[in-house]
Amino acid sequence: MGYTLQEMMTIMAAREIHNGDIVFCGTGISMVAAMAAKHINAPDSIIFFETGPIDPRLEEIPMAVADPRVMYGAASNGGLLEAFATMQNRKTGRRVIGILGAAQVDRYGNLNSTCIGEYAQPEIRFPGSGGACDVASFVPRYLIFIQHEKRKFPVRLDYLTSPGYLDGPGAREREGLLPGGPTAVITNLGVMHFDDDTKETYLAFYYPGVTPRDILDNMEFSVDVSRAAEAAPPTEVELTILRERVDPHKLIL
Amino acid sequence: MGYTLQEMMTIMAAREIHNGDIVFCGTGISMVAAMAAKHINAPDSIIFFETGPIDPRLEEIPMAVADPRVMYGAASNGGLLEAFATMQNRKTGRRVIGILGAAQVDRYGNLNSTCIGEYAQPEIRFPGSGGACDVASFVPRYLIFIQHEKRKFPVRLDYLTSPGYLDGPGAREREGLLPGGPTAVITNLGVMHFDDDTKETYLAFYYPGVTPRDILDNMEFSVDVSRAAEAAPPTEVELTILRERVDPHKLIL
Amino acid sequence: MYCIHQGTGSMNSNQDKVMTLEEAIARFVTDGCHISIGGFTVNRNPMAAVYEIIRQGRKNLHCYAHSNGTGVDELIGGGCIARIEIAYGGNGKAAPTCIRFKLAVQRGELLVEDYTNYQMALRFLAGAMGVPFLATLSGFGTDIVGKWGFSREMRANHPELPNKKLEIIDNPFDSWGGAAKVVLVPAINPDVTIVHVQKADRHGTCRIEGLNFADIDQVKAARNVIVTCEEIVDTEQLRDKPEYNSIPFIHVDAVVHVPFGAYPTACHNFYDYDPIYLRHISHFAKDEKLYAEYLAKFVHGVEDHHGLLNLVGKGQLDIIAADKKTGYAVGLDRR
Amino acid sequence: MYCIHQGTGSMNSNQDKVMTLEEAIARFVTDGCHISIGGFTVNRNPMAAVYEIIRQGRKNLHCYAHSNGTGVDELIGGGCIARIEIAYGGNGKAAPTCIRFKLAVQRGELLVEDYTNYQMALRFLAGAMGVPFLATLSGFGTDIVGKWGFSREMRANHPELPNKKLEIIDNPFDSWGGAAKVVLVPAINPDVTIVHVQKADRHGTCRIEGLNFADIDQVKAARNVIVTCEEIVDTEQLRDKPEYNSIPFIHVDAVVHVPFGAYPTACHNFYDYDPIYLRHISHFAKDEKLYAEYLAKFVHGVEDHHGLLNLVGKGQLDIIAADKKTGYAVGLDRR
Repeated sequence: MGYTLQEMMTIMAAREIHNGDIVFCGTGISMVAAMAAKHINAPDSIIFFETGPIDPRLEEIPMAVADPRVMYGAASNGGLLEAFATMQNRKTGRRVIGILGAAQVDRYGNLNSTCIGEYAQPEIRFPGSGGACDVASFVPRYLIFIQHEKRKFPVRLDYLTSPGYLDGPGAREREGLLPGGPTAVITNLGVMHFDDDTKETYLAFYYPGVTPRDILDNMEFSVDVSRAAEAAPPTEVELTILRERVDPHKLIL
Repeated sequence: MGYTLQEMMTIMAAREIHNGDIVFCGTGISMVAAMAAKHINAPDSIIFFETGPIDPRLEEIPMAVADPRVMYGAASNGGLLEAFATMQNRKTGRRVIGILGAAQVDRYGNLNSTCIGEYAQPEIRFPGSGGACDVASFVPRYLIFIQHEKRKFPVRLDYLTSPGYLDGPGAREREGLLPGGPTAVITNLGVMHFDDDTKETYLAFYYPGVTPRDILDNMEFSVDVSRAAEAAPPTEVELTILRERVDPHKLIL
Repeated sequence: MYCIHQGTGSMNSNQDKVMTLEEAIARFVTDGCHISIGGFTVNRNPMAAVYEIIRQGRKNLHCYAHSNGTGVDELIGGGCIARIEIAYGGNGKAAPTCIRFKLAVQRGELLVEDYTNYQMALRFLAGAMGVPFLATLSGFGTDIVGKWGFSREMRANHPELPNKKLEIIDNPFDSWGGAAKVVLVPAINPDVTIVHVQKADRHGTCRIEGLNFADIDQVKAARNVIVTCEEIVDTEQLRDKPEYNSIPFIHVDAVVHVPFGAYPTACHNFYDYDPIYLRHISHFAKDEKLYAEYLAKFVHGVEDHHGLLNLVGKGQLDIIAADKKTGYAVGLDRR
Repeated sequence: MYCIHQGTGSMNSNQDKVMTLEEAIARFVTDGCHISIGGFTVNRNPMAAVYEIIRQGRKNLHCYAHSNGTGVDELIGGGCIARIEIAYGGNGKAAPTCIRFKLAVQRGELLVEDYTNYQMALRFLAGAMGVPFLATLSGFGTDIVGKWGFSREMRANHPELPNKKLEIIDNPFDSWGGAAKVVLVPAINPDVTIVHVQKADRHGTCRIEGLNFADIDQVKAARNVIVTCEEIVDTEQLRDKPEYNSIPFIHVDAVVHVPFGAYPTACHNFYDYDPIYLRHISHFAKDEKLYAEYLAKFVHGVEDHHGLLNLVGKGQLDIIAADKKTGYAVGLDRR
């Protein structure tokens, strides 16, 4: 069964979600990944959005976190305050896995979704943090979704919007952040994890048909590829659920 | 038409409430006064309670601020946070008049509702602040209801639970309190106001049949009685409304 | 001492958390643990749970209360509470000052730390939000700031307590917001919070009718949560209007079905408070011997809450039944 | 510059606050004033009010936004906004970065101060509560803390702005709550907040259906409040279930009846967002000339919101009508 790199990327993220996780979702592909996990490998995971709904039914795929489709059949519909308090809260927050996108990611998993160039009058302005900085600050683990392109993996971010491991081991604690940080950078070419000691990204998986070289060629900084293995391709079951139940109208994938 | 001193006291308080005021109410006689004002002289006043309801219908007199009778027909039913934020809020709070009771009041209108004797193991323990300290801290004007007895008007409070004018002019501002303070001490014998310059109580009204001497005899500290006048007795209309519409079953009065 | 029983798998949307009250109390309320209960004076106190705690003989509890009148006073009377942080120990007409609270404090049997109602509500909110403190403008100039029930020394020896009762700081934003200073009050995260609600599903999603008091934050601030409810309803019924639900299931560890679970306090739309029974408690509470008899007969002398309701009798419960329109017992004799 | 029109007598429970949108905007939204609007990206933005503000030619507004996508981007495109404090300038599929926002920032035509969504929500909450700041644990280690859009000098010259973007302080309660430090964010008190709700009564009590986003605190923080609504309903209807009401009338100054007042964004239980019209805006927004034509025809070229709806056509409005059960247009083509 053939598949696209976007589909592969989505399935790789879904596989990182465990049963019982509370999944914080943004718009687009992260929503598809969370919904795929719930349908495939983590039926008891709970999806929630920064806009406030907890465990909505999601009979149609929402196109934004404020889509009315996130409101239907939820356990509760609050607002932003309730959503972020759920993450900052020590009981519920410790069970949350976030999925974040960004315009840039550095070797420590720090994210830029604000701007390229000078902050005051940038060359390119992006939407800004939204809830991303909050999620990255509060929850014990989060996934980063990003397309593998050189300019998206810079040596130095133009603006640090959301904290990864900052400048390395111990930095989060020093700055005052709760324990946590990114656990994987999932791209259209492979998956990077973070070294326990250095907190730097290393290549964990490359997708079938992609080489570690292809990946390094698409980054400004280089990463350790010695631990890399080829990822298992999506199974037929995974693809079928993704295509038929999660995003049947190809709204996102 | 005859009347009791409790009725007189209630009507004196009701007369202090203006149309359009938002009235913060405690239990007991303060609730009767607020309801009387709404029925008599301030039909557009809005009653609310620290438990959260705004403008409830109050078809029966509540016996506590958590009585289910405060919930019926309100504009909104929140909780404690909403109630106190309404007072601390600069738009709505500035329109609030509070009505507070206490075990002791001093010459500056400071209140004790916590204890007599040593704090750690008091001779007499009272309920404590509840929302009284919050009200006294947040709102621009409040009334104090208290029975005229010597021990209730001490030179020095055993515990300062709720701030009046503290130790005199400028003290509220120095401590960090919002502009405001008590405007009247209403007892079963008369009404005291606060001098604009000294912030000390002075006798403004004594009730028909009561002399300023009677009042001084029932206080530990003395107050200026030179400005005192006899209060107008409750009118027939006031008494009829109080007895027939506000507290027909004599639950409180 | 910390007593943490982190609810296992309380996050699963399909986990059935229904259990007996006996089991829930045995599991989540242990000697010395830090507890808070929902409700306010004569309304929606989790009384069935309170009486079960007394029956199970819990001791040395550290209690966080705003104005949870009836429930807290019975816990004190039942000998369960050693320390209390509280805003108001009064209970309406039945007890202008809660009687067992008053006696315990006057005898030096109960260590008290006083706050205001708003401060206690903010402390629960801070715990629910996961921040160490919140700010308010109340307390300035009062003995609530200056007199501490728990000394600095005691606090230093008790890591489960904040190091300070509260703190006043200068406004770091100058006079922004019209305030030169603020009072900071520390977060509360009880080991267990118990609330009584009208409706819950088997997973713990709750709908509170009428005022919520501080229940929602008390729940969200807690490490473990027991919900007692008048009705267990279908999940679908609650999810039809998610915006009317007060608590999502992710915060809840135990769901217990206890009709009249707030009795003798009120439960909006179900029943009113029982003025006769509240007076009856007050009558016994004033005297040691009488109160011991009362506990023996009405708390220890019954198997469970149903046993108490049988003693009270159906006739009295019918009298306090809530009117459909107003939510309370219209015309109830409350003298 | 402060522009305060303290609502006169907005506290009266029987005051009729219903007025036309034209009047409400003319009265409460003045050049240079500080404004916030409700809703979130493609949902419940007060679009009728936004377009009326553009039509009335308001300039130099200072805007407070979390993620109020469509409405804020149109206000920017309409030339109304000079400064913005914002968490997110994106709008779902139609505009991953809001197009007019992006262009204005890149051209240096719009002064921006960036916060997070939670920080903005907390800032409105602080304003609603009447405290100068609230605390959070997000922002540490990021440029949100270090890079300020509004300099200290500018802030010193503008008393209507806090003296600092934010402030990090050591936790005065040691490590209580598991935090060594906290980020304090200053309160917002807009001159005017505009929200669109499903139901309001003539006095301003509102019931929001579905998510409330940050609307409630945006309203309570404001000096003046305009509510636009799908339906004006009887006061009795709302007071039947006070716990389901979102905003009591005491905070509201103007009530305006505007069916489809959130169009082209969604209004839960009434209509979905219009994917075609949102794409249509995005198409025009990318080019100066096209956008000028768009404004001329679809904003300035119509008398009022009803005029816009006429241009859109009943057929399209029928397509986005909400399904009764789910609250959105089931099966709507959203590609």
